[in-house]
Amino acid sequence: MMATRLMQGNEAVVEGAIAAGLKFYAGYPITPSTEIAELCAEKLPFVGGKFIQMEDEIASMAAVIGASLTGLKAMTATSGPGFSLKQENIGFAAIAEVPCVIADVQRRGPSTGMPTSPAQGDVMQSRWGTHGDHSIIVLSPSSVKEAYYVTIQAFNLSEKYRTPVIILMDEVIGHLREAVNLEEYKDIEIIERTMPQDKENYLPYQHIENGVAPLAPFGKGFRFHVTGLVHNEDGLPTNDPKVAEKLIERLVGKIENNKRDIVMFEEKYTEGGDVLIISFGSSARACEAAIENLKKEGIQAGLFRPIAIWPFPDERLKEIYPKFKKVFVVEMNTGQLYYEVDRIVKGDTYVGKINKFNGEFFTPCEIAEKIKESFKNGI
Amino acid sequence: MMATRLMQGNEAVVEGAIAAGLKFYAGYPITPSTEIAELCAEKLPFVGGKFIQMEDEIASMAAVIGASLTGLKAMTATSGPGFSLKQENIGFAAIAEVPCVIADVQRRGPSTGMPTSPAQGDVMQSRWGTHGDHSIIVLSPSSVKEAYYVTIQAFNLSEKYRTPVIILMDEVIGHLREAVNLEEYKDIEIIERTMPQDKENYLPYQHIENGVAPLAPFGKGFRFHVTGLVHNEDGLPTNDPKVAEKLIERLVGKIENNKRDIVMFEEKYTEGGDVLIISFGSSARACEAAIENLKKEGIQAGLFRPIAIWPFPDERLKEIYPKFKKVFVVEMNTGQLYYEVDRIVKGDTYVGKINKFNGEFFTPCEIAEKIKESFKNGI
Amino acid sequence: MSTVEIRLGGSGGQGLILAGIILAEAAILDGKISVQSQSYGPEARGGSSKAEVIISDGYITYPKVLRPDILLTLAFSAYSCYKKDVKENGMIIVDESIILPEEQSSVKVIQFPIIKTAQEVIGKSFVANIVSLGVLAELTKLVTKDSLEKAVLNRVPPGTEEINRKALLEGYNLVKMRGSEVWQRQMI
Amino acid sequence: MSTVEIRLGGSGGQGLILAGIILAEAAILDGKISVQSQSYGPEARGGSSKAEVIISDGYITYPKVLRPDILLTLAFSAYSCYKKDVKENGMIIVDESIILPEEQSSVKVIQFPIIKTAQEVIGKSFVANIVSLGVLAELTKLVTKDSLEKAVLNRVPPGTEEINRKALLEGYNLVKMRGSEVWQRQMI
Amino acid sequence: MVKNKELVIIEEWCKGCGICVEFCPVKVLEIKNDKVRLIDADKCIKCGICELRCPDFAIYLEVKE
Amino acid sequence: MVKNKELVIIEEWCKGCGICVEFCPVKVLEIKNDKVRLIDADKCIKCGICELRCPDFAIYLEVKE
Amino acid sequence: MASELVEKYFRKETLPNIWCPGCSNGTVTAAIVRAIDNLGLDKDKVCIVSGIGCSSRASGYLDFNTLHTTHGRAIAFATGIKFANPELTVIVITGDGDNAAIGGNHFIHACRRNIDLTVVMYNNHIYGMTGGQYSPTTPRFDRATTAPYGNIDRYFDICKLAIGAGATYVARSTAYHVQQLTKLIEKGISHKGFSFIEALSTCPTYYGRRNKKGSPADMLKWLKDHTVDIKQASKMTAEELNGKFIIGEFLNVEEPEYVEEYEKMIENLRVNYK
Amino acid sequence: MASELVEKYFRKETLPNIWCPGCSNGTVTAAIVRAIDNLGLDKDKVCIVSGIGCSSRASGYLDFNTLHTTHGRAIAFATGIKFANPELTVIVITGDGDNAAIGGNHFIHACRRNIDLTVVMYNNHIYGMTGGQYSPTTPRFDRATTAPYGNIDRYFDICKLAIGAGATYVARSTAYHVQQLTKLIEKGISHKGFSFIEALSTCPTYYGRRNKKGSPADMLKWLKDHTVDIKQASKMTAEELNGKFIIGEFLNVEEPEYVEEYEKMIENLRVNYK
Ligand SMILES: Cc1ncc(C[n+]2csc(CCOP(=O)(O)OP(=O)(O)O)c2C)c(N)n1
Ligand SMILES: Cc1ncc(C[n+]2csc(CCOP(=O)(O)OP(=O)(O)O)c2C)c(N)n1
Ligand code: SF4
Ligand code: SF4
Ligand code: SF4
Ligand code: SF4
Repeated sequence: MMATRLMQGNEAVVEGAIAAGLKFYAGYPITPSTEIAELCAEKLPFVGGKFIQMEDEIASMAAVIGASLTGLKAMTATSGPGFSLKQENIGFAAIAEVPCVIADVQRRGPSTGMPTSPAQGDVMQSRWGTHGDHSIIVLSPSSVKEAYYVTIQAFNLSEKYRTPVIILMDEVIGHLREAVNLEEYKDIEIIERTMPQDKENYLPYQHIENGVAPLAPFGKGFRFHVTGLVHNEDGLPTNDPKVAEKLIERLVGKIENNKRDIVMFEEKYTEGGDVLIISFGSSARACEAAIENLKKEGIQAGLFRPIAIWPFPDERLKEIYPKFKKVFVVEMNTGQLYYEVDRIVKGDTYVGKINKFNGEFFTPCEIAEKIKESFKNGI
Repeated sequence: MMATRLMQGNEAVVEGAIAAGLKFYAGYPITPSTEIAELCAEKLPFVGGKFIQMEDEIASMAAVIGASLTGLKAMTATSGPGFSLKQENIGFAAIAEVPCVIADVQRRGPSTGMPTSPAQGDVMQSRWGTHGDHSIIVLSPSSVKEAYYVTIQAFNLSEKYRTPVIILMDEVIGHLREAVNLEEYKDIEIIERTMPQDKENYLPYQHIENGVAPLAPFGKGFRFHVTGLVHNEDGLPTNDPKVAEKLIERLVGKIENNKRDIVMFEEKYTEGGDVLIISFGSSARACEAAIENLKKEGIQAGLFRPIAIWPFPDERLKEIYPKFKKVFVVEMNTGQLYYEVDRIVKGDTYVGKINKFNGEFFTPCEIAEKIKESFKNGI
Repeated sequence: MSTVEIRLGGSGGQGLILAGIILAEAAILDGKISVQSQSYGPEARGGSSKAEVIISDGYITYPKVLRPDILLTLAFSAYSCYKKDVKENGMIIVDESIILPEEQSSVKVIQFPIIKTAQEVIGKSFVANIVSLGVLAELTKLVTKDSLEKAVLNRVPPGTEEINRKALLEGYNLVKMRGSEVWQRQMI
Repeated sequence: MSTVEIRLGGSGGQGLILAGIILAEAAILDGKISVQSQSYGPEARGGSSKAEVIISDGYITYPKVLRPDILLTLAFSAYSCYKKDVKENGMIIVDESIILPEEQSSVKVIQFPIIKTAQEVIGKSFVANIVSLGVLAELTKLVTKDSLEKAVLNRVPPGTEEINRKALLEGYNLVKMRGSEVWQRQMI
Repeated sequence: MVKNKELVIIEEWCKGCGICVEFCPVKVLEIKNDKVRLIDADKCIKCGICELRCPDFAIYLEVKE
Repeated sequence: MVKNKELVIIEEWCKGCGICVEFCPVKVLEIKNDKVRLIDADKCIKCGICELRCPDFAIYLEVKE
Repeated sequence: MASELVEKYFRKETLPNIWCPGCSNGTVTAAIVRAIDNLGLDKDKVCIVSGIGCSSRASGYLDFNTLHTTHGRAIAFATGIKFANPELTVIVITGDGDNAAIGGNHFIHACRRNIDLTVVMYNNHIYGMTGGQYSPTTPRFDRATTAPYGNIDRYFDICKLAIGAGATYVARSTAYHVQQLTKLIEKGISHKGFSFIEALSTCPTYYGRRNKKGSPADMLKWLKDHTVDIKQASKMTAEELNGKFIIGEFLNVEEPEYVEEYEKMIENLRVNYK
Repeated sequence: MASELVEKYFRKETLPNIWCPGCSNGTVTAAIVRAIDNLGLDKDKVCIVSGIGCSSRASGYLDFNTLHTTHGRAIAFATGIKFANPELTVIVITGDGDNAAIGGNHFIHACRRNIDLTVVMYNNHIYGMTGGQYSPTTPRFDRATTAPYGNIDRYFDICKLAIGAGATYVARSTAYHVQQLTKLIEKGISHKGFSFIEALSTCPTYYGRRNKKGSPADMLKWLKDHTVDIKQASKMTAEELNGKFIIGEFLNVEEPEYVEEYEKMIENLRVNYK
């Protein structure tokens, strides 16, 4: 086999997942994520894993959580409509602190929308789609190679923080085939669940500041309770307001307070200039091309590309945006991550948005044009 | 019957809905919204309406949309877990532009959480819960009386803009009984769906700037197509990027561009002072009590209470916040509307948050204390 | 503006939530403002129950009872759970069947054989809630008897009007019988 | 850095997406960088299909083909739909079965009997995609024949190696037969 | 055999539902203050029906040492 | 009766699936350039099986005026 | 299909449809249209509701009140429509994935309620729209993109399920048996209460190709050769029936219909509470 | 229940449970525990999965690997567990609302797959947890908070549904017939494949009170008087059976089990693809 392979984005997710130790996939087909299921069906039997196609997305999410509780690394993949259906059980995984990975390969919505067309319209849903207070980790790759990397990190973060992690891809990356050399990642760290030691005093929801207790697999002699109700450290339900407060604080805090460990981003030409472009996923590549284009016109543009879009790398953004005259958020939606950027950017810096939501991918030209225009009008 | 009645918040929703012309309810029971279903089951037969208990929340939302397409005013009610399940079909109603009303009586989440305890944890979900780009109207009443009023407006806005409208209540208001005099509202305008005239040239999705075409009921000789796919003005699916762009722009625009018509808020003592409190739903009442408390301590506090929380009344907020030294967002969650306020408030004004998420209702005292403390520390 | 906060506590099935509603409705009939709320145990499967009423002559901003002026309890668990919340100069009405622990308190505690009256005098234990209302009204004059009776009759199932009216009267009587011994209070 | 954009267009079932993948893999075998993408008609139920390949010797930032240097089409609909996108000095390869409308264009258009060769010379119409690759490679030298053959053999179903190899050769031959008449271009 | 068994009531768990009272073949149980009570220990025939029927595990026969 | 019917093909709708060709009892249809074609109008017995079987409404018998 | 029928019942501007060459979705759709025509229903009073899938795209081509819903939920939407406006004839078009996988719960509850809907399930034994994953009705050991080594799931007999769930009209036919299919749909529509008609259909692209089922015409002939009419079937042994689909009417009984029951209840209230 | 069993199998610190006085949830739970004890299963290898509802709270009281999931989804979670770790004995505790209303789809698909789970459905004919709305198994004309004028929905016979969906072990008993119930659960657990045991139970609070069913003890006696054993039932006329629940074992057959089939497939691959 050649070291460098042509690989599709969806395939890279599967390869990354298997490299991270994926042993269980449950899913329900939906374009443009289906290849993830198909490749899992094909490959998992050969790595000691299991694949099951469930009756719907709700069941898929449930089966993934069940499997994870037995100690297997588990994932599912879907797209918009299925992602909406999974939300209730994603919330369950959040409060019950069950590690699992959900890939949402975005297509144009709302509703059935344009099932094979690219979009990045689930940015806010990935953060806020389930009811109630919670926090979540969402990673969004910009290339096939990064899809592989990000998938491994998704499993790592999921195990480390006992939380569902979402891979928010878009159709462009999901279906793109690129040359990838996996050798690069051969020494990447794989985080495994730690096994608790003390069966007698095991507290599966022990209060650990900004952290989590180890999670014992079902069937290994730790008999404990898992529930979506507010619960004590032993996992049993309670209505004690103090416990509730502590639990929810810990659930949110374990992610928000560990932002520095979790955030991932890439930046280019962020030493300063005329305009800072903030973009992610496939759109960021159109932006990169647009930046070259702008350079020719004498406009100095930088790129800030969050890879972990939630939690958002606000600290770093605060450091760099003051070096630019304007900020533009470029996304294939009507403006979503824009809200977060607009919130973080205080002071006089103008925050603009460049959006595309017609089912087509950005061209570098149209991005550059909009930015040029904004300078013409001297906003 | 006495003019003034003791009425429960959930009951007021039913009374308001019936006053607005509710003729169809489909639901699935869930605490703390259940009384809405129960009262609809009891009352609808007497006003020529129909009640059906469906097999789950997904089906309830579907049945409501179906019924609305036959020309009936239709609603459903639920709470967190059910609200998560309804999201996919709420998105369908959004793109297919089917008027309908969804009441979400919030309880403490995430997941099953604390099913009978109050919370306001679905603020962001109500805006962003379904996949893909869309806009939505969300109303949040602070009293039983207002629950009645807001429900009528929910139906009115829903018919006017052909969009799902969400009533975001919390358990405190849902279960509170208050003296209400409905006489006050007897002349309130009830908006009815307009019937299109021309059967031959009927375009159910005609492009109307910031508006909507009339919606013909099924069965009246207008044979048209309704789909969740991106569609032409005649309702038939298309992949034309130009049509997609126009459609999505119109879907979002009909709400965002009509903000002035939609926003509702209440303000008290907003002429200026030390601190502007922004709160909604039941929490706002604790804030009002806290303001009296603060006054005694020499702290001048004002209250800005959005009743329509989405679209958020940003224009008005921008006018008043500069008159205060600080802004505090007070909510029964870990901070959600806070994000929107923090985004809108630019410049040096400090935006703080006061949150409660232990399953208990705010006391005025604890709100006042936190504000006092912030002044002590001179933030 | 005068505002009175009342909490009724007992066990599920004693009908105290209905009593709270009736009390609030009586106040409305009197031209007052009132709000009523209740706790829903998540595990309210026949467990303990709590009803709260606020009666005022002006708008009630904060709708929940923080420190009751009056606590009425028909079960020991409710008594011991809520007694600490009662205002300094407040009052606690307790069913006679409850054996009160010896303790010092600035709060007036007064006992009546409410449940027994319902069971033995009326012959229906389920009217203990209405007897309670009678006691409360006679003792505090929070609501007029006229309004209270109307409110009771509006809410009870058809066919039970008579025994509920009787229950109310027996409640009044329990207080009257005690005569001057009882600490009376004009609440509003 | 030199970058070439190629678009292959035809109808579903002609195997042009596979051809795109093979082309991209051949480029990788040559040590180049390549990306491949395709359109998924939402209604791709046997409709038209489009595959795109970019071959470069450096990192490919923008992954989609905007203005192809080369367009190869096996169906009229694809030809008429995509021809306008081709770069000024680009090239269009069209199956001979397609009757081209008379029109002026700065773009070179060249026809080969690709489908007919597959059907009549090889006897299997499904190898038209591989014949196309042969034509493309011979004409443009975008990928080496070695790599292309390897890439083809890596991807085709076991048992069809021989006829695919033959298809490739026939593709080369179609170009060679035309000799100097053909506008040759060294792409990278 | 029957002799060395003893009827045990866990008062804390008993909800006073009256099921055991109703099913007791010798009617030796009653509800008092919302809890079950053995009226006459001697009349109890140790049949175990109360144990079988009690949904709350609040009454059972225990072997005496 | 059979005489006054005519076989009509809507070329634009025909997808060349070959179903009508296969089911035609007198084998009078063929696929040419991905579309169906009537080889010999005279041999057609106007049985209507092609109309019945065509999933795309692309072939049918029409009554001549 | 006769051009007058196409003219009358189809949105001609939407044709040709998106289905693959030889897909029998068109044939089953034609059977529905013929059934409607035979019954002489008023187009304005017919409502077609479909889910998501190749088959479910049929609603867009038909000139009635048409609703193309979300995946699996067509019956729930249709329940809302029928309950809200009983004068509409509501026909649901769905696929084996749409109805038997994600939509199973709405299906069994509509059976149970016996609400007056007619559900026609196009069973092509595969998820066509998403490119050939196995469905609950993919035969065991057949291949699909998510069953690359053969499907281990047990076959879901949806007629049996419908009966178990309480449907009052249950029948099966195929895209080959066009006349029978038309007749059964007609009877289903006429039936008061919940009717279920399974139409075995063919997906030459994804099911056929992968499982080497030959040409579209071959697949239709396969349907002919692998079906037995219920009358005949009763005379055959289990062995003889092995590998065959039974077609015909399985159940046709009268039971209280949901919407009528609700109306009766309201009538009762009017009498008793006035 | 014997104190040794309580000691051994319950999390005693969680008792008394939250159920109402006289609720038979405790009795059905005890039957499950006795069945497990009779079979001598290793507590560490037993996993109890439940949904949401009064009945579903049982999982919290039991000292096994326990999982209290979301409403209606217990079987889907359990499928993940069993498929991921076949050495666990997975028992699902669910209610008539949890399993037959919102959870219906997962139920029928587990039946169809014949995955080795044992599902015990506590059927109290009402939604208890939410305060007494009608469920799919509320008898017709009975009252519930959402059926104030009597329920018009047809009764959902979940055993019949299970059979229609392909379950391989199906049985019914009641909270009155404790020994029989225990035995049937025992057999269900032992059965390889999907087992369904319906346990008719009683909700004196919401179903009983509103429908004037008397005391908790009366309701248990009602179960005694309104059930007929399947053996006896076969000798009775439809008329005699009217208004009675048949109890006993309805189905007990061997069919390929899902997890084993998957393992067979993997084994095959190992042989053929190595
Ligand atoms: C919630 C949701 N999940 C998944 C999908 C993707 N999807 C579209 S159609 C389909 C299956 C269609 O199968 P079937 O109903 O058998 O119809 P066919 O295409 O075979 O006619 C799936 C899984 C979707 N659109 N929505
Ligand atoms: C998604 C969702 N919908 C609704 C509910 C509310 N809910 C909780 S339990 C329940 C019904 C329980 O009925 P059943 O399963 O029969 O159990 P029981 O309480 O009667 O034992 C409902 C509707 C919920 N928790 N989640
Ligand atoms: S059956 Fe159990 S809970 Fe009920 S009264 Fe007897 S001991 Fe108490
Ligand atoms: S059956 Fe129809 S679509 Fe197929 S070849 Fe014949 S006319 Fe064309
Ligand atoms: S994929 Fe299959 S079902 Fe879908 S249109 Fe093509 S042949 Fe028909
Ligand atoms: S409500 Fe009914 S089912 Fe729930 S615990 Fe009480 S008696 Fe049992």
